[in-house]
Amino acid sequence: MQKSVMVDHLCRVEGHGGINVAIEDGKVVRVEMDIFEGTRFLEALVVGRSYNEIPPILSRICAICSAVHTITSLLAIEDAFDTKVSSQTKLLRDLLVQGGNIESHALHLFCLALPDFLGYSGAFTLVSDHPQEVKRGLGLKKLGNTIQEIIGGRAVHPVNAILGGLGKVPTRETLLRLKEELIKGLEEALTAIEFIASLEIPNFSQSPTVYAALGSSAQEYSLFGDKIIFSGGESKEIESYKEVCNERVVPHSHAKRSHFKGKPFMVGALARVMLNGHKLNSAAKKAKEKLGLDSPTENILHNNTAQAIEIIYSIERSIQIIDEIVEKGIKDEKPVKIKPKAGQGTAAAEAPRGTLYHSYTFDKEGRVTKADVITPTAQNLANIEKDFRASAGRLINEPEKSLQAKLEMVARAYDPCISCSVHLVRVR
Amino acid sequence: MAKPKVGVFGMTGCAGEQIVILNCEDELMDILKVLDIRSFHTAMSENDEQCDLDIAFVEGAVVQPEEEVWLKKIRKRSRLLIALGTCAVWGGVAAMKNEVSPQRLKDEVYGPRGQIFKSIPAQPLHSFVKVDFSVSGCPIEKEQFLQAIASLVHGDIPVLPKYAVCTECKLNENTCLLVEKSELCLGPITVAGCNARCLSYGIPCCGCRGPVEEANIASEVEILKEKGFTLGDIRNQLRTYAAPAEVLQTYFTKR
Amino acid sequence: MSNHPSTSGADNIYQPSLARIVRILPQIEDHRLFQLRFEDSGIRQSFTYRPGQFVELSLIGTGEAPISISSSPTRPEVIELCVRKIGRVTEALFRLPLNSLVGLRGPYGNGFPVEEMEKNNLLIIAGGLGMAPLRSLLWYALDNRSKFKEIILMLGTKISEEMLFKYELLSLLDRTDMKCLLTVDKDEEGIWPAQVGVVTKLFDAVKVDPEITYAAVCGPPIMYKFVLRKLLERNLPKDRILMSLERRMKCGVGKCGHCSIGYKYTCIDGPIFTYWDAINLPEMI
Amino acid sequence: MQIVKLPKENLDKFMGGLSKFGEIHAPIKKDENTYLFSKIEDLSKIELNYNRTILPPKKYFLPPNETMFRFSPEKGYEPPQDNLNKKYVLLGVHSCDIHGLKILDLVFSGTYVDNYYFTRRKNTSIIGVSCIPDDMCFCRSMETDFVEDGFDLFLSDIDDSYLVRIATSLGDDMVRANQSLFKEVDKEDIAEYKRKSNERKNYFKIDLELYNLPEIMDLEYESKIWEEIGEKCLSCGTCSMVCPTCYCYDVFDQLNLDGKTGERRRQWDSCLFKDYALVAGGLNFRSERSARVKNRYFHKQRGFVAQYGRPSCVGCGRCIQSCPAKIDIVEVMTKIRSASYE
Ligand SMILES: Cc1cc2nc3c(=O)[nH]c(=O)nc-3n(C[C@H](O)[C@H](O)[C@H](O)COP(=O)(O)OP(=O)(O)OC[C@H]3O[C@@H](n4cnc5c(N)ncnc54)[C@H](O)[C@@H]3O)c2cc1C
Ligand code: SF4
Ligand code: SF4
Ligand code: SF4
Repeated sequence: MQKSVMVDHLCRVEGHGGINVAIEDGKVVRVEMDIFEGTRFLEALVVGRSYNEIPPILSRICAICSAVHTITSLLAIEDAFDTKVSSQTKLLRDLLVQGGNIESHALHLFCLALPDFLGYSGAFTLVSDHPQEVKRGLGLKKLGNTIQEIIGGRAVHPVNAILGGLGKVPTRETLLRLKEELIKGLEEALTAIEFIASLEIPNFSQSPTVYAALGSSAQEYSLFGDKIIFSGGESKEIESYKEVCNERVVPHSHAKRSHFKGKPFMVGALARVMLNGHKLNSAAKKAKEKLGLDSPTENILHNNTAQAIEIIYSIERSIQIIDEIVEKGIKDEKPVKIKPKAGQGTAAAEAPRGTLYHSYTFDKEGRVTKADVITPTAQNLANIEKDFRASAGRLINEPEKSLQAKLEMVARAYDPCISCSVHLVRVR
Repeated sequence: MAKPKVGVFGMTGCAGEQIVILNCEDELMDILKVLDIRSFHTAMSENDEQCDLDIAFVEGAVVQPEEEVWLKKIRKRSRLLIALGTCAVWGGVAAMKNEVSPQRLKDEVYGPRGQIFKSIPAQPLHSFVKVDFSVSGCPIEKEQFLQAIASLVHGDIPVLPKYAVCTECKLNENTCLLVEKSELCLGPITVAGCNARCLSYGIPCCGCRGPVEEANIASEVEILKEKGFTLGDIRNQLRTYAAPAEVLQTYFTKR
Repeated sequence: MSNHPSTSGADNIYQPSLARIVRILPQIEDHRLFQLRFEDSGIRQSFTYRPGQFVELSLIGTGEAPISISSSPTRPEVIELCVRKIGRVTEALFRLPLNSLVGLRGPYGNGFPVEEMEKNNLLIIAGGLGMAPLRSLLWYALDNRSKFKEIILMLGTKISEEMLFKYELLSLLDRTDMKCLLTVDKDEEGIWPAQVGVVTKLFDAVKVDPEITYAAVCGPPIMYKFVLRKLLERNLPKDRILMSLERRMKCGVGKCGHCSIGYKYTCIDGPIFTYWDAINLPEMI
Repeated sequence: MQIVKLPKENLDKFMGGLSKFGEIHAPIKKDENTYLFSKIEDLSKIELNYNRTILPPKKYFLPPNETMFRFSPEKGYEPPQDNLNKKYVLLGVHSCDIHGLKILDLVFSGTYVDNYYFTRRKNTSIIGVSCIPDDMCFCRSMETDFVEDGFDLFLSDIDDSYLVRIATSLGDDMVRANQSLFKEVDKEDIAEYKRKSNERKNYFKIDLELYNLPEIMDLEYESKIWEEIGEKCLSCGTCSMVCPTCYCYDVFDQLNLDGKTGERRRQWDSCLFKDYALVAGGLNFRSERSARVKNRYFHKQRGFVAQYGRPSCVGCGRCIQSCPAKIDIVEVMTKIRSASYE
């Protein structure tokens, strides 16, 4: 008997993707996560462009992670030109990235994934029965956007984060007002956690998983780091990210697949909590305990839970950043001058969906000769297929409709951002 | 009056417009009160792919032959088709690729062994179907989108400003970056609606909303050249968001 | 600060008053005659105007548009507007059901100098929607018949189906106290009871005494060209030729600037201009 | 007119005392070469030595955009009940800008009085300040370099003091409320004032010859010069926004999401915009950019003279400073004039 499950158009993820699982004689024979988003060749297109044109263009890889794309792009350029930005700039950039993290996680958790757990077709239908939860989710999402608007100047594709610093530094009053909203938001997030904790998380997708995230020797949980760490204990320099993400082009999709030491791996909130979770403290730490992510898990559906924990972390971190800036006295500084030179620069940051790499090579006028961006979803695709295989194997006797829904749930748990993954990397 | 039946569709792009719609956190409930959303893949699973629609909002540029087919299908079932975002209105960043040979792009990206995917020059929606109304912006401005919805619900075609960003820049009393600081600002030829967002942060307008109806490209280029920018720089900046816009095409093919 | 005009108690010049659509009379395609009645009885009784004046019509949520008053002040209580569906406001008006409320303010503009025109012959020449303001003048003159000498109406359309106020005007054919000349370019079925042929021909049937005649002309731009020539050939002084002009308007009261032509505002100095004014204004026609 | 003297060391105290006459707004520095009128919380931010603000004081009387009415299908149009009646003190207004307001007064009065404008006008007191022209000022040509009325107080710099002219009883109240800060004017002060005024004449770098200009505008209506400028002009609208005497506005209904209620708003408009003279059906009386540029100048230097007896330009130099295409009204008028003498 042959059975094949197709989800033509994966909904409630950003972009266009599909799932294709073929089952023959009770065995899963083929698993494909298909991406049919059109290709835009953005990395090839920035070749020849001047360095300052790069961040806004590459921000357009993805709307939902545009803040972290922009920041990573800035960091890579500043790395190439040895630009040192002020500690205030670093903090404000961190704050912006936290805003993106809150927004993206809240959107995914409350509007895209929650309906799955509760059996709804989406937030629009969920809202009539669970208005409170959806409203709370939207409130948190808005909080993330407020940060992005204040620091980035726009919720999507930030304009204010530029090379060397910020176009306009927010005033002390603005930051303090933001802090008040964050404090309120934290309350809301903690209430939301109660609800998330009450959800039952199935474990049909459980399978051995390698996690990867940025790590550092710092004491605190962070969305930045100075090396790539793995659940097996290995670590790598950020500059050698290519060895980790040795991408392959596969015939069925516009996007490529990443492997580390021959194995697929997972990046994202769950990987971060698994690898760096011990560094969480205060409310985020408590949330981690409450949500049962204290002990290792290999169930991808826990990525949703990890996102909930990170929402709390990001709010707390944002408050901390504001306190630190305000305490030091906010300076209305102008961006540091950039002196372009020939060379290469690489940077990584933790996007909501996992580690993001930008790497550029410049000529001496500061024009790009080579650009490489590796997005988290691209890294996750191979792992998604692995989880499909495991899930389909367990669920082989389920009726097709339910199998289809559950596979979709797996794909969605990764919070895949398909416009992200359809990017272009040079293959040697 | 029955709620208008609405679909939100995305061609190729960064999904910015759909995210902006979802960013209407405070208004989402009210939007649902006035619109009957039948299709919105990014937000819901049960999508009606067949029904007639009063309004189709379409974001993104057309870059694959399949998208052309899909777009035409959407057009057929919709009374009004509204282009959302610079990609849909002008081609957007995706259309930069039209300037580079497709073979080179594929070689550079997927390597010689990589699968060659079908790809056509990125084009705005109006290259393929009739567009009843356009809301540009990269991404669109939430306020403009909400304004457009309100007008549509009222039964009118929305009106959005047609003048240039400079006007909004002045209404906000910003220091002119072009005149006072000699920066490469595209405000004079870029259509307003963002309330001079970048300028209010002291950052020059990069033209993300696409050109005004009667953009005087020649004069803008002259002004910028006088300030010391090369034609190459100016051209790059102009074509980043709106490469296929007729005014730009005409200007640059003349050179 | 001293010296400023008083604002206390003064009316808000931009404030529309609510009026109800009490009747909708379809005319030709895309043209309808709307009868409106002010909700407020005080306004209803005090509202008066001159032929040739216009109102600003507000559709709540869509906007405002200037529309000539088609009815005559001699017939108070109800105001008639003949509107062509052509843009946002006018389309929205056509969507409104009977008894809907709209906003009105006015009357604005100079209107026809009717006192001056009294004791004279009146030559009313209309084309298309140009009949809208002229209908007001026509009925004003007919209702004050004794004040005017000869009254002649000339109206031409391509086919009879395109004639605004057709039945009303046809009923004037029988009147002996005026000359009603209605022509259609073509009458294939041969049932048109009045003239057939282009409007030029109508001039053959009238005698213009330049000393005691006022001509009021309103119609599409091409019509002006030809009609003016005819009138000048008959030595009608340029300041006895009156025409109603159209410009984009936002306020109707000489503030918003849109309708300015050279050094006049169409809304307060017009919309009725003499031909002499017109040739002295740049971009006039 | 009553004249007193305010020693400069008393200026801060005087300004501080003004807040009981209304919320103080005065010029502050925005950037190296730009200033704006802004609400003053910290008196030390006030810049009385400024060349020109980006937007003229018209923004206080005809705001860049404002709500004229709120509407709903049931109640129709209701004017907003908000802060039209708030009191302001506008401090540090130049003579040309006071003339600018006097020109706007002409437009917004007449048979139809614009209440929005004049209510604000009444509630705002104006304290003028003398200035030194820069190389874009030509107020002298436009006869607006001095002003006799249209203010409550006018401060003229005479080195260590300001000579203060009191034009209204409100102005007098302001002085009385701080009587101790003021001194009598003596002969030397007057002499110094006259010397300064005379000296100021010499600072002007540009001149717009007004002599028979309206006539020349008529004669040069078909001049090629308009096309040349039309090619340069970007229709960006900047010149109209920054001009103290440009008053055109657009009106539109802005709906709320319910598609029923909302606001009628007005916003500054510009005759340089393509759809400014466009009417339904597609006829555009000024579709060419050159026709629009010409219209702006024609209206200022010819039309307004016919309507109100003076040009509607006060020589403030704002449009010269801010036009990205470097279109310069004085240059254009000079060209037009020389063309007519060729
Ligand atoms: C003095 C005067 C009398 C008029 N009398 C009549 C009449 O009796 N019947 C009739 O059908 N039409 C008349 N018009 C024309 C009528 O004003 C326009 O057709 C109408 O404004 C179109 O509005 P809209 O919103 O439907 O069109 P849109 O094209 O959507 O126009 C938007 C806005 O622009 C302005 N506008 C556009 N066209 C004109 C125009 N021609 N004149 C003035 N403002 C314009 C209005 O404010 C209008 O609301 C008259 C115009 C004037 C100036
Ligand atoms: S900064 Fe740019 S947008 Fe603003 S006025 Fe100057 S040119 Fe126009
Ligand atoms: S500021 Fe200059 S370029 Fe802009 S509209 Fe005015 S004249 Fe034209
Ligand atoms: S036209 Fe120019 S110089 Fe004259 S008042 Fe206006 S902005 Fe000032």
